[in-house]
Amino acid sequence: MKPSVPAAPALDALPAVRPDRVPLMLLPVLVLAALPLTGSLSTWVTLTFAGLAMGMIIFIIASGLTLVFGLMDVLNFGHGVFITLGAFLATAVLGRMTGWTESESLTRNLAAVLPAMLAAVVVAGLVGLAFERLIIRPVYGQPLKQIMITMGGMIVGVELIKVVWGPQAIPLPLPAAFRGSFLFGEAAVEKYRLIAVVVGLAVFGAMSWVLGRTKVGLLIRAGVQDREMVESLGYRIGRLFVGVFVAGSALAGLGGVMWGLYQQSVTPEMGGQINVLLFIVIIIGGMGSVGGCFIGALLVGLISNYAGFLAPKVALFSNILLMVAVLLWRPQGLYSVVKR
Amino acid sequence: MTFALETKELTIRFGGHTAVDAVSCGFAPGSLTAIVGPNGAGKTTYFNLISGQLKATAGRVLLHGEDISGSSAAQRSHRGIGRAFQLTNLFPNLSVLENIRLAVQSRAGLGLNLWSIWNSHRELIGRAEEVLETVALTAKRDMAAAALPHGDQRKLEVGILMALEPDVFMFDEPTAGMSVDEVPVILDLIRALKARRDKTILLVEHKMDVVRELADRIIVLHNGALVADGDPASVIASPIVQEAYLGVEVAK
Amino acid sequence: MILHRLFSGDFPRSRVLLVMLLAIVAGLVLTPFIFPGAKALNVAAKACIFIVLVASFDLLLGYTGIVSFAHTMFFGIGAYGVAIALSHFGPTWAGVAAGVAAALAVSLVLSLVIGLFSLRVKALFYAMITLAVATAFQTLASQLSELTGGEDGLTFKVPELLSPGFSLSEHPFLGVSLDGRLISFYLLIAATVVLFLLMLRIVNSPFGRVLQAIRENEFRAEALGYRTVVYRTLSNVLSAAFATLAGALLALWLRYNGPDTSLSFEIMIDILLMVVIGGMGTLYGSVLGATLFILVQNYLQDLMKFASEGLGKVPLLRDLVHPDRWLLWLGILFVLSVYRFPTGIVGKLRTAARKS
Amino acid sequence: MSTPLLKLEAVHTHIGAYHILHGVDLEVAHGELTVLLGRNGAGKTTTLRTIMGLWHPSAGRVLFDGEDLGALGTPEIAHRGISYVPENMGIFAELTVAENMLLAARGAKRPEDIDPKRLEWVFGLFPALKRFWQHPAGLLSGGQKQMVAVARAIIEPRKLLLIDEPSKGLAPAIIQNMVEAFRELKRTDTTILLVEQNFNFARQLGDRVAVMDDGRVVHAGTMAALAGDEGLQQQLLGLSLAAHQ
Repeated sequence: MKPSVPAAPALDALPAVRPDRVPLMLLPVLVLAALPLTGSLSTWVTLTFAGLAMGMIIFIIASGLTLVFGLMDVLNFGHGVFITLGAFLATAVLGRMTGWTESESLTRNLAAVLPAMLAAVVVAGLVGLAFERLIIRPVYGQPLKQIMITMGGMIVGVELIKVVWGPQAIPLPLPAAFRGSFLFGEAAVEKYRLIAVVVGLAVFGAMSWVLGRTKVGLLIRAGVQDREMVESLGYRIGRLFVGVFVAGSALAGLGGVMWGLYQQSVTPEMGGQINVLLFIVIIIGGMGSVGGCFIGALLVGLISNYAGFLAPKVALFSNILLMVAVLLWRPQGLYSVVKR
Repeated sequence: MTFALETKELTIRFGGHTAVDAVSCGFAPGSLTAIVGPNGAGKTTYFNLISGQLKATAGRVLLHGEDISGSSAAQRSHRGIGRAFQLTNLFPNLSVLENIRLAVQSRAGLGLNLWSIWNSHRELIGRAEEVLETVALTAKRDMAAAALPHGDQRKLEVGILMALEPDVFMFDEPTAGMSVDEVPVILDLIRALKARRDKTILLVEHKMDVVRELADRIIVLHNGALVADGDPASVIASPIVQEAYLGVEVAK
Repeated sequence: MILHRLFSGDFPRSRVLLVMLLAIVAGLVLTPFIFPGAKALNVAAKACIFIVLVASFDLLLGYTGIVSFAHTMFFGIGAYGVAIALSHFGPTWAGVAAGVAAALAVSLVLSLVIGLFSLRVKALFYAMITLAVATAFQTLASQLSELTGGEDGLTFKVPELLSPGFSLSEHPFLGVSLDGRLISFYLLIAATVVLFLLMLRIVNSPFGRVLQAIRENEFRAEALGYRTVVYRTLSNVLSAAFATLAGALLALWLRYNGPDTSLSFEIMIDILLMVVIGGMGTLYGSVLGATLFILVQNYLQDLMKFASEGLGKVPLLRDLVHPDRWLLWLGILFVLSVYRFPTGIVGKLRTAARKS
Repeated sequence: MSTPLLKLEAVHTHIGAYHILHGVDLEVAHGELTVLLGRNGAGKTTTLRTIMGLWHPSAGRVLFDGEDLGALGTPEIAHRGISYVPENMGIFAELTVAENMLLAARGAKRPEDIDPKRLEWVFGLFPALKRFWQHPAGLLSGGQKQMVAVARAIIEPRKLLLIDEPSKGLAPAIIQNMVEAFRELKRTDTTILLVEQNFNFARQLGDRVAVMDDGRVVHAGTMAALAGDEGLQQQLLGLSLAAHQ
């Protein structure tokens, strides 16, 4: 009898690698489409920068959340508490250094802000370590319990923040040299927004480097696809996951400092409020995709600002509308993460 | 003759892989057909296409001559296709009786009744108790399904199928993993069912002595395609079966 | 036999639980006579409303295994329905009926849309989507200020029978004046009992049994011939309807509604805590959970104040037992519940009763 | 037989509520290729996963070089010198072939760090790998993926290889390539435990054979004995219908 299996395929019949760049194109398309709508070039520049700055901060906060989900199928509904923690730590550090923050010298300002960021990153990271151990580890693989327990973790976390800093809002003024705007022709771009864009790009760059060029990054990308195989190759995925969780919490802490300075005031509830925004961003990006998260965050930031100028009432719902539109187009989000 | 169940050119592809490849086969009312083939031949996938857990890429499924290709798994269940699963698939924290009772309730079409009290339907419970008796699980009626030993879980799986009273029974390796002394209970049930000659039975089974004893007819699947079909004696004579089971002869 | 029909054959099945439930019912019913004062009456009324709300959430979470964060949205719709109708049409019973009917219709459509759109996806995704939708709805409610009164909310008059000015008799009965508040309170109790028993019936109906089967093994339920999307959506709709009715009761009792009273995310968190601590999938858990929570919320603070003052000199400890930090302790209890006793207080009591 | 490299003693494994292995006894000797045969659901894959620590035995012992692996985690077991090719091959589809290989080379930080001699040897076994070195592994054909999976398991010398059905779904030409590769591998004195359904494939490679059914090993012996005894084959491999002719 003839073999019923087909002959071996020709070895060089391999499809070319074609990365999906369509979602990436959304950004320039959106930015350009907004130009005629806003009416003036200077307004457009201002709004675009505001949107990019907001998007970058959201990205810093959301990247850890989406990565943790991609790696471990754990969605931390309590992620927001690390944002709040970072922001309150900033008030504590900067509040003690008013002499330096009120100085006109950029060096002195930075000497105050950098320790605040460092404190936020370190403490949020450490709390993340405890959070993973106490809250998340016992409920791996049980989505229902995970949702509830991380929510519970957030309640306790927020209450503890209230114990330390009190329940009321605390002002977080920008250091003197960060205030005001640069003028590009007629367009005014707030200095702090420029800083936010730079920090955001730096985080994105660092993250891309770690994920794309280092062995740890390789392990993370492999772990997102097949956890068991990574373990079978001899790597402790549990440790890797803790590392990613801690890094994600630390980034949320950093994002909290940035967000607090952006809002110039912090409240214990801020984390919970941003949570919704974060979920929208990672749903848009495709759960688990860092690149998608980056694009999603910038889209959300830009659209919020354009819509806020063009149709303030619509702006309140622009994120939801964006999410619905993206999901109708790509039900898995911009970049779906393939799992075995 | 109208077949009780018939598949026409039934095909499913996953990516580039054709798991079931244009299988056309009719099953006569009252017959017992064994489906054999090696691991990965597509037997369970073929079952999934018939019972509606998977949607075919191409081809049709006919039940009593009527096209049911577009129906969901739930609708096919209502129309009389009953399926027992290869891997035991129960409601783990519900009691043994409740597992069966839910099947009886589905059969009675009472699922959307919001107003009556479930245990006021004595007839459903009675029927469930009867089924428990036939699969020899009466003594364990109040245990949680997950707490049963493996063999009893297999019996419960078959019991759920009995309770649905389908026209077409599909058994996917009903005796897998059962200890030797438990196997006869299941085989007796299938034997009794066959003796009634009013139900159509499809059986995937690896134990060839079981197949030889029970089947009216054997079909062989290999790499998703139907490669042999006939009464046990002629299929047995076919060299294709040897090949299917031992693998493609490779040059030495 | 009557009891069997009334309780749909689903009894507490634990003597301790039975005693606790009887105590709660007696306590609530007799509140006006044994705990004088407006605060006690308010607390009891709130407990009743939350029993209905939490039970309706349990229908979804405990029985069907769906985590939704949009439950307070339906609660809010009910409250706004009554509030908007009564402020526009004046304090008439027809207004109440119109408000409730409109609210139910809105809830029906919304829950149907959310259900059909997203119940096919994973639990996590559903939780996230409902959270986003609920947030958007909250924003919408405060933006449509001409209709909803915005952040300030709506204060309105209720039909005369229910208003404080109404008096049934000039003579107080057992020292309690028979005014509209008292009538409102007992109507509220009656509504709570009816709605609770109705839900108890639903979860013990053949339909309710299918919901539990879906929670256990959705794939198998579908293979048995139950179209799970239909059941899950129906469960979503029913749960939303009962939450809407609870919202209507809230508005009638408070004669006020605003975003913080019925829509806020804090309430969502509260009912999540109540249902888990009380016991998911038991319905009786909602009675225990809601009552306990409301009592803690309103009275534990006094106790904590006392402790806090006693610890005046110990800084951190003093802050931990500060009266405003009661949620901290319930949060910890919640986290422990999810780990240690996922069936909550009711589950614990029933297990204990079975063993003895 | 000298002390076996791997020895399973009455191993029971539960997956959730399900009791899958009912006391597996198995020995794999140094330097030999042992084939694990048996029908679908007999417990072959579960046996490999239990050795690898992906499931934990509920009773019995898994001895490797005299050490009980029972309580160890999968990464620790891998570090003892065992590599594993699962049934689904465990290819990281979105990573390149080079990155897939790099992950298996524990000491290497970049693909260039992989021992070039060893790499050339592997390329010699599977030339397709060299050609598609920089391509995402997900784009390869099934046979090529299987080559990556096997290559990954041997890119560093290991004491024991566990391989689950490498011939599954492969074209005869590719299977032949696999047979050659395994023969070459045997010359390097690597111990291999191979799960197979394809008896003709297994027959060409196996020194020893164990047949499983219902979660137990029901037959163990040399491949030569089984290959020479058609009656035994039919009895063990579910072909007893053929005996009826």
